[in-house]
Parts: sequence; C-alpha cells; structure tokens
Amino acid sequence: MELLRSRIIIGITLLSMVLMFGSALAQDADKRDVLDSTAVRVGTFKKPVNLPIPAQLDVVEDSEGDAGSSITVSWLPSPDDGAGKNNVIEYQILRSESQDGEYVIVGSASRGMTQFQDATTTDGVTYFYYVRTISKDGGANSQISAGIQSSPQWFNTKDLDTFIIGLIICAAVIYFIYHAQKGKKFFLRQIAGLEAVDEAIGRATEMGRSILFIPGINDMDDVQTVAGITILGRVAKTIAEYDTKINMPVSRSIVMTTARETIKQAYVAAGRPDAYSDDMVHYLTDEQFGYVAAVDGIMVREKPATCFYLGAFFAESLIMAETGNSIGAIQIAGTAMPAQLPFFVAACDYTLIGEELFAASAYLSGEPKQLGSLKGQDVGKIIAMIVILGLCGLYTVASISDSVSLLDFADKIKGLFSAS
Amino acid sequence: MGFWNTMLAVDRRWIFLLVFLSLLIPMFLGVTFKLSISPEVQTLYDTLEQLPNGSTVLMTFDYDPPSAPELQPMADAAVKYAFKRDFKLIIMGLWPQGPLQAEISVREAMKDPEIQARNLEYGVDYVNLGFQAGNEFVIQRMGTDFREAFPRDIRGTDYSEVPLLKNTKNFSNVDFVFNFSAGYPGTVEWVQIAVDRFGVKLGAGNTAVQAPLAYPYLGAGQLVGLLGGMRGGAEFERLTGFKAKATTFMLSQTFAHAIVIVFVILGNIAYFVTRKKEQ
Amino acid sequence: MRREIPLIITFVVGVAFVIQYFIPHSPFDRFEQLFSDWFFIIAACAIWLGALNLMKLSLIKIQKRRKDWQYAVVIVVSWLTMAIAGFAGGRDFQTPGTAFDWLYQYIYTPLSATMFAILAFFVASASYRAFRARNLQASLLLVAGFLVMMGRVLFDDILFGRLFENFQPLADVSNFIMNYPNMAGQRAIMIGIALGIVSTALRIILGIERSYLGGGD
Amino acid sequence: MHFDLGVWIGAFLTLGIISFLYKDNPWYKICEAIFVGISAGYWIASLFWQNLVSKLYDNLAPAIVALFHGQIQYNLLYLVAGILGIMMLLRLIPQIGWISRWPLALVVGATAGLQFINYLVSNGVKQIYNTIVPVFGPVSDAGGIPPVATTGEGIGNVIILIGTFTGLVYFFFSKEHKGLFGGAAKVGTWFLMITFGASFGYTVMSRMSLLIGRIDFLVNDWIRGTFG
Repeated sequence: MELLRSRIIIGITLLSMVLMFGSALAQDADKRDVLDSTAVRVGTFKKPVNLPIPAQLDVVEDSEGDAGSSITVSWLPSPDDGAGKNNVIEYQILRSESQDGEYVIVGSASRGMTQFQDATTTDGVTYFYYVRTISKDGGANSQISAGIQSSPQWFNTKDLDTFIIGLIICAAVIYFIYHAQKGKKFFLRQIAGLEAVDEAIGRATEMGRSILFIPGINDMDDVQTVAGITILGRVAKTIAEYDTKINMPVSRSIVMTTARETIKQAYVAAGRPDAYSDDMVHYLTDEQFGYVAAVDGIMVREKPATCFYLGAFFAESLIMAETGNSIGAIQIAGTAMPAQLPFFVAACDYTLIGEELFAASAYLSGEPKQLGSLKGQDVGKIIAMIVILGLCGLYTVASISDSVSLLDFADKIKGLFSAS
Repeated sequence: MGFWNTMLAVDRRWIFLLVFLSLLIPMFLGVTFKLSISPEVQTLYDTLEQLPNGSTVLMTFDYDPPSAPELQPMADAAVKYAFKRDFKLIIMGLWPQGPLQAEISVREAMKDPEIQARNLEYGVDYVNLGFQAGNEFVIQRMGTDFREAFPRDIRGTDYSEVPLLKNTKNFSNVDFVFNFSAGYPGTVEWVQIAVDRFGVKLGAGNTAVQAPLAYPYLGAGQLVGLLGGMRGGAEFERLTGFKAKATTFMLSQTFAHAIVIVFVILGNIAYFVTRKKEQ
Repeated sequence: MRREIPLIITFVVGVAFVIQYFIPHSPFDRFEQLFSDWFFIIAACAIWLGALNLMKLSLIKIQKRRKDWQYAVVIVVSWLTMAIAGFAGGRDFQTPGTAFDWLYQYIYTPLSATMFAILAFFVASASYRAFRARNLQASLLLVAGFLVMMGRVLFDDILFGRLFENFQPLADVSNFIMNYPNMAGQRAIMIGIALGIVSTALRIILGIERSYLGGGD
Repeated sequence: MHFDLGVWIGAFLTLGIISFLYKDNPWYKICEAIFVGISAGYWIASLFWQNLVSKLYDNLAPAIVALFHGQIQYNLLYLVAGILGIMMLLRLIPQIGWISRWPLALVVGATAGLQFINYLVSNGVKQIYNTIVPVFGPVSDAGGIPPVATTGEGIGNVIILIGTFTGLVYFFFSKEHKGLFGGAAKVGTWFLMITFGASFGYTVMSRMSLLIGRIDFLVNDWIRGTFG
C-alpha cells in the first residue's frame, strides 16, 4: 500500500510537470499566432537630421487576458537607445481615434523599455498609435499602426500555470480526503503545541483559574481567524467537560458572534448547555492597541493559568505574550504572520508555526476527512521541493556548461512560476 | 555565586529602567563619532549637490507620526538643505498625515538663523499641496497635470493662484523628487510610476523595515540614492552638516542595543555558572 | 435547514471567488472590489453588536458596583463623548478643527503611540530570556539574533570608525544572515502557509470544516 | 512657561501607559479605560460615515432613484449588502438570531476563495520562483537570469536552497521525523531558529525607534516646550 501511495504521489508530480510544460509551450504557440495574424506590423521613417533614429513599432495588440480597456504597444528600441550623443531620453506613445486625426500623448516609457500598456481605451473603439523617440534635440516618429480595438477576455491565459498548480493541489487534497473517509489510516507526526493543549486546560482547572483565548485581531475575512475559531471549537469542548472558566475578549464584533456560537455548540456537545454564558466572549474595541491595553489589564488582574493566542497577530503579539509570561501562564500561540512568529517563539511555551496553525484544527478534530487533507498538503510540498531542487540543478548545470539551449529550457519551466 | 543566581532571575523591571535610561541619556549628550557613509547615501547627496541653485524639487511625505522618529530627522535635514540651496520646494503627501509632518520640518527649518535671513515666502519659495487620496493613481494623474491631482494647496489656494506653480505643469518641470516613505503607498509606487513612466529623478528615505524592498531599485538605477532608517538619516545629517536628531537617536539606539546585548551575555554567563554549580 | 443554507452559500461563493481570479471579463473582475465593500458594510452593522455588548457589560458593572466599577464609568463616558463627537460632525467628522479630530489628535494618538512604544521594553526583556544557549536550537536563535543586532547600530563606527574608512564587518555579517539563511527560513514558512491556507480554504468551501457556524439548531 | 493643554494631556497619557511596566495601578487603569472608550467610539463613528454612508448609501441611493426611472443599475447590488448587514443585527433577537449565519457564510466563503488564490500565488508560486537560481558557476546573461556575482552570493544561494528545502521537510505532517528524513527536518528547524533570531534582532531597532519617539515627545515637546 505504501508503495502504491508513493507511486501516486510521484505520478501526480510528474503529471503536473508535464501539464505545466505543455501549457508553457501552448502559450508560446499562442504568441506566435498573434505575431503572424492579428498583430500589426509597421515600418519606419528615414532618419531626420540631428534626431534619434526612431523606434520601430513591433506589435500593437489588445492586452492579453484582461478585463478590456487596454491595448499593449510594443516597439523595437531605437539604435540610439543607450549610447551616443543622440541618446534616447524616453519614448512617448501617441494615440488617435482616426488614422489622420489629432494624436495625443497617452503615456511615456523610459529608455530601455520596449512596451507600454495603454489602459485608458474604450472597448470597441478603433485606435491608431505611434511611438515618438525623444532625445535632447527633439523627437522622431515611428509609422502609424493599423487600427486596433480592445476587448475583455474570458480566461486569463497568463495565469494558466497558477490554475493548473492550484488544480493539482486541490486534486491531491480531495483524493486523500476521499480515501481517509473510506477508512484509510494515515500516519501523522506529533506537534508539540497540540499535545500540550489538554495538559494546559487541566492545569487551569486544577488551579481554579481561567483560560484566556485570543483569536487574533483580524476579522472573519482572514482564514487565520477562521482557523483560530475552529481550534476554539475543539478547545471549548474540553473546557466544557472540565468545567473550566474561559475568558475571550475580542476586537471584532463578527468574531464575537461567531465565537459565541462555536463555544455554545461545544457546551451542547459536552452535554452541559446550562453552563454556557454569552459573557464568556466579550467585545472591547476594534483598535489594535486599545484592545491590547485592555487585554493586558485583564491578564494582570485575573491571572489566567493558560493563554491561547491563535489567529492573525501584528505588533501586539509580544505585548500580550510578555505580559502573559510575567504572570506565569502557560502560553500556546499560533499564527501565520511570519513577522510575529519570532516573538511568540521567544515568549511562549509552544508556538504553532505557520502551516501548523492550519493543521491544528484537523489534528484536534481527529476526523479522518480533516486528517486526509493534511496528507494532500504534503503532496504540495513534494511538488515545491522537486521543482526547486530540479530547476536549481538544471540552472547550475546550464551555467557551468554555458549551454544556451539548456538555459532556455530551464527558463521556460521557471516561467511557469512567474504568476502575475 | 549569589550574584549569578540573582542575575538569572533578575526582575525585568531593571531591564526596563536601563533601556529607558539608555534611550534618554544620549539626548543630553554631545558625543560625536565618525560615521561611515554608505554609498547609497553618498550618491543621493552628490545628486543633490549637482542640482543648480534654484532647481525645483518635489518632496513627498508618505508617512505618519509613528514612523516620525525614523523619517522626520531626514526630512528636517532635507528641507533645510533645500532652503539653503534656494530650491523651489513643492511639498505633498500620499498619506493623510504626511503634509502635516512636512509642516513640522518647515517650522524646524525656519528656526535656523541663516534660513530666517532669506525671508522665504510661502507660495513663492515653497508650497504645500497637502494630501490627496488615491494612492498610486495620484502619481499617475500628476504625470499629466499636477493641478488635476491637487486643485488646491493645503491652505485652500487655487493651484493656478500660487506663483511658484505658474510654470509647473507636471513632472517634466521638476528637477528632483525626494520621497519619505513608511510603506504603501511609497517608494515602490513612486519608482514604478514616476520613474518608470515619467522618467523623474528620484531619491528616497525609508524606514529600516521598508528599506530592503527599495534596494533592488537602487541597483537598477531607478533610485539615485536611499536613506535607510535612522542610520541613513544620521549619515545624511553628517553630509549636509545639519547634525540633529538622527545622530542623537542613533546614539540612543546604540546604547539601547548595547544594554540588550550586555543583558543577553550576562544571562548566558549566569545560566552556565549556575548550571555548573548544580552539577 | 439552518446549517444547510449557510453551507451552500459558502460553497457557491467560495468557488466563485476562486474562479474570479482567472476570469478577467466583467462581472467577475468586480467581485473582489464588491466583496470588500460588502464586507465593510456588514462589519459596520455588526460593530453595533460589539459596542452594545461593551456598554451592557460596563453598565452592569457600574450598577452592581463590582470591583473597579469606577473605570467602567470612564469607558462609558469616553465612548459616548467620542461617538457623539463623531456622529454630530456629519460627513466631515474628521476634518481638522472638529471636536472629533481634537480627541483623535490629543488622546487617541498618544495612547496608541505609547502602547506601541512599550514594545521596546518587551523586546528587551523577551530577548534576555529567550536568547540563552540552552541547546543547539536556542543557541542558533541566540547567535543569529546577537549578530544581527550588532550589525544594525553604530558598533562598527565606534569600534573601527577611527581606524578605517567605511569598514563595516558587523553590518556585512548582519546583512548576510538577513539575506540568506533568514530568507531560506522565511520561504519555507511562507510556502507552508500557502499550502495550509489552500487546504483550509478547501475544507471550508467543501463544508468539511464547519464548526465556525455553530450548532445545528 | 508655555502651557499647551494638548501636550499636557499627551504627557499624562504617555506616562500613565508606561507606569504599567512597574505594576498595574489606578493611573494605568484610567488610561486603559479612556483608550477603550475613545477608540471604540472612534471606530463606530468612522465605520458609520465611511462604510454605511459612503459605501452603502452613496452607492445605493442613486441606483434606487434610477430604478424609479426604470433603469436597473449595477449598484443595486449594494441592496444585498444592506440586507446582509441587517441580518447580522438580527442577532439581537435571539429567536431569529440564526439568520446571521447567512452573512457569516458569505464572508467566510468569499474569504476562503480569495485567500486560497492570493496565498497560492504570492506566498506559494512566487516564493518558489524566487528560490530558483543557479547555485554556482559563471553564467552568460543570455537567459535574463542574474549571474552569480560573488563567491559570497554563491554560498548564499546554496544556503537558501538547503534552508528552504529542509524547512519544507520539517513541515511534513505525514512522515515520521526519523532517519535521513528526520535529519533533514532537524536541519530545517535550525534554519527556522536562525530565521527567528535574525528577524527578532532586526526588529529591535524599529521598536526602539518608537520609544525614542515617545521619549522625544516627553523631553522636547513637554518639558522643554513648557519650561523653555
């Protein structure tokens, strides 16, 4: 079975590489199409005296994969770009709605650039463009493009690669959820912070002190807050069983109502609905530092035995964790804010680092479906690791052997990860 | 070994007190030291030096009071420098409180006797356009016409009524842009629009946290120079000769860091000494 | 029904918001903006739930003369003052010179700036405790933190400034740690977070994770 | 002596908050209560004017007027937001409080969808992209990738590669950390510890800056400003 599973993982990885590579080639083919048929090619004027040699229009086309209202103008740089006394200062892009109408400047690009996106067009209107190459002595015009219209597209082809990567990870997660549901057991390693949850609640119960639960300071429009609340659901169940006190000050009203529902449900599930009270969760203020000032006050006055910080945190992380430390509470933290992790690691007893926060609710639930999804996440990691290792190796080989074709190949695959 | 045992469980309030003193005391000290100048500060200063007297300079204040300790000193020095060089100074902000910070810098500069003697006049020698909402789109609009983005200055005067702005239509009439930035919108947006699209010459002062994001632009020449955090401010103060808050603040920083470092060392010694004793 | 309809809403909306990223065509291109507006409107209604809760608890505290009830009076009075100044100010409630602005400038701002600033003390006390060579991992934390701190301030200039021009070995070491090993750790954390969020979001959209909705009644 | 009420209030509040570091006391409790009240009042007023008025009323009112003239405008969609907001408030009536789950479901669903894609792109795909560099050797600049400039950079690139790789190994959930795999995971934790130490050390300076700002206020604006 183990063998079969690893084969599936390798299979998914290989399939993803093939798909991504295929999409890169497909996109390339698309570009060639544009060049040959729909795009407009134009020539140049002769060089006037003392003026720079004008840039040559390359392609003028509707911008790819957007909501319309945009046309991309690109040109071949003037030979005077970057050197000489006629050195180019900038390129100006001019536009008109009729071929021999009045042309107005719609934007400019500094020297060395070869593309401009005019994002001020109206869909369905025909425009004509030319590029003026500016040096200190004046400007020289390219020829005028043929008429072109902008229009919105139904699929963002630029992000096809992201789409495919997302699809693969989703497929892997759903695959393992499905199998877990069918009764398949997966091995899961221990996470220290989660092993300690029950012990921490038990300690508060013994000491007759309360538990402080902080779900971060973001609203429900952050997955971290949702993760914090789902962990609260599991923690509250144990709290209800032990009949421990819980105090949960929050800084967002929607989080307040959500947390109340969650705790209430846990008390109902534990068979003690009477012990629940709405006052367990109370609102203070939306202000980050006003909130933490009040939480600090609660900590030194109530002296909770255990503090949970699970959600999205900013600078207030360390203010709370240090105050909690000074009153001798056991502190369990978890966040996906990379900037705050160091402070939690320094001041708390246990810290769930990034991904572990999201895994925590699945761990604590013990439901096979939830645990299966963690296995799916690991497939994502395998893909990331293979891609990083493989491509770094490829580049290194290419750079040592100085092989241009190998480099092109590596660039092409790397390009798949250049999501906009 | 009583000392080390005490040290291991030292009341943190002693640390608090020493940190407070280490930040406070340098504000009353006049210690000088030779500060080495980073290349990115030097190039910024050199570029300013090369501007002819009377050039038009746009300063954009994209920060708020919490970032003032890091950015205000460099803004102060820049405004003073601009006034001494007779630059025509246009002030604006993409953060609501930025232009108010600029007013502080201007007031500070006016205390300088040499600048006082110049009898600088608002509207003629300098103007504050105030804040405009819209983030990077403000810069975009300014590319066509400043007046479109700022119909009135901070005092409510029409753009066209301000003498200094008579001949200033857009970026092409500005010789240099100096950006003080604490985040978004800030240096990144100025580079991407004002530099890349409209070709302005841009120098920037950033908070220490922001500066790493701006370094790549330095390498690519999109930024002529960069002042990073208090240290950049102190270096700039040294070059312009207006030694003031950044230099003092930098000394406070060093003292405070030294206190933290000393405590960490003592804590480790205490840890090892007491552990050895236990064994 | 009370749980099914919300789960259907979550599923449909969740899928639509993933897809909108790939469809530039209207109306999908407006989804993100529209949601952000909607969310702000919902939050602006919901905040009354919180505010009423704060007032209720404070008033009960005052009425029952619980411990520290005097401070509850301060909360109620300052809340009413600020809220009334804000509502009375009309649309331009924030313009300089209004009562609301004065309260903001002279009370709100120093309070939040100072609360933010006491972090300086906590950074010092936390590093004192955490930067200790208890084991290999803690030692790495200590050494990295120590070296980066050394390179950030004037130690280079004070130690070497009089001897050499522009010689900053401590700053160089600090920058190397920031740019390479630190970067490596950050990347691993960030990629992990991306996968964690993708999988959690998927569990939410599929309705596997539903405890935030509360009970079945 | 020059008396400025605003500065004196600022000093009173600043010192009150700092006094908490010594121990909890009535001065701090007053400052805390003022802070909670003032900021909660600030938010309720701002959200009212900036969200309910500027976002809801300003978008919806013209659309409703237009509706009476027989036009259907896109902004009519804001009506749904208004209804969802009211549903949220129905929580105040316990019997029908459950209806607030609808707006909640919408918020959580949209958040899940948006963050799914945003994190996948900016945290996932982009970070992978940035990690892919040649580890060493001279590179012709043909492909547009930056060549390895110095030995330091080359060593650095190897470090980034190893660190990112082993860091990911550490985050593996479904494989026990033992043997070669466990060794890699251990190296991963070393990198995480260096990261935490370095970011911590890096941040000390900006936190000190904030306190310098407050001390500067006390010394220069308050004491020097008042007593000359």
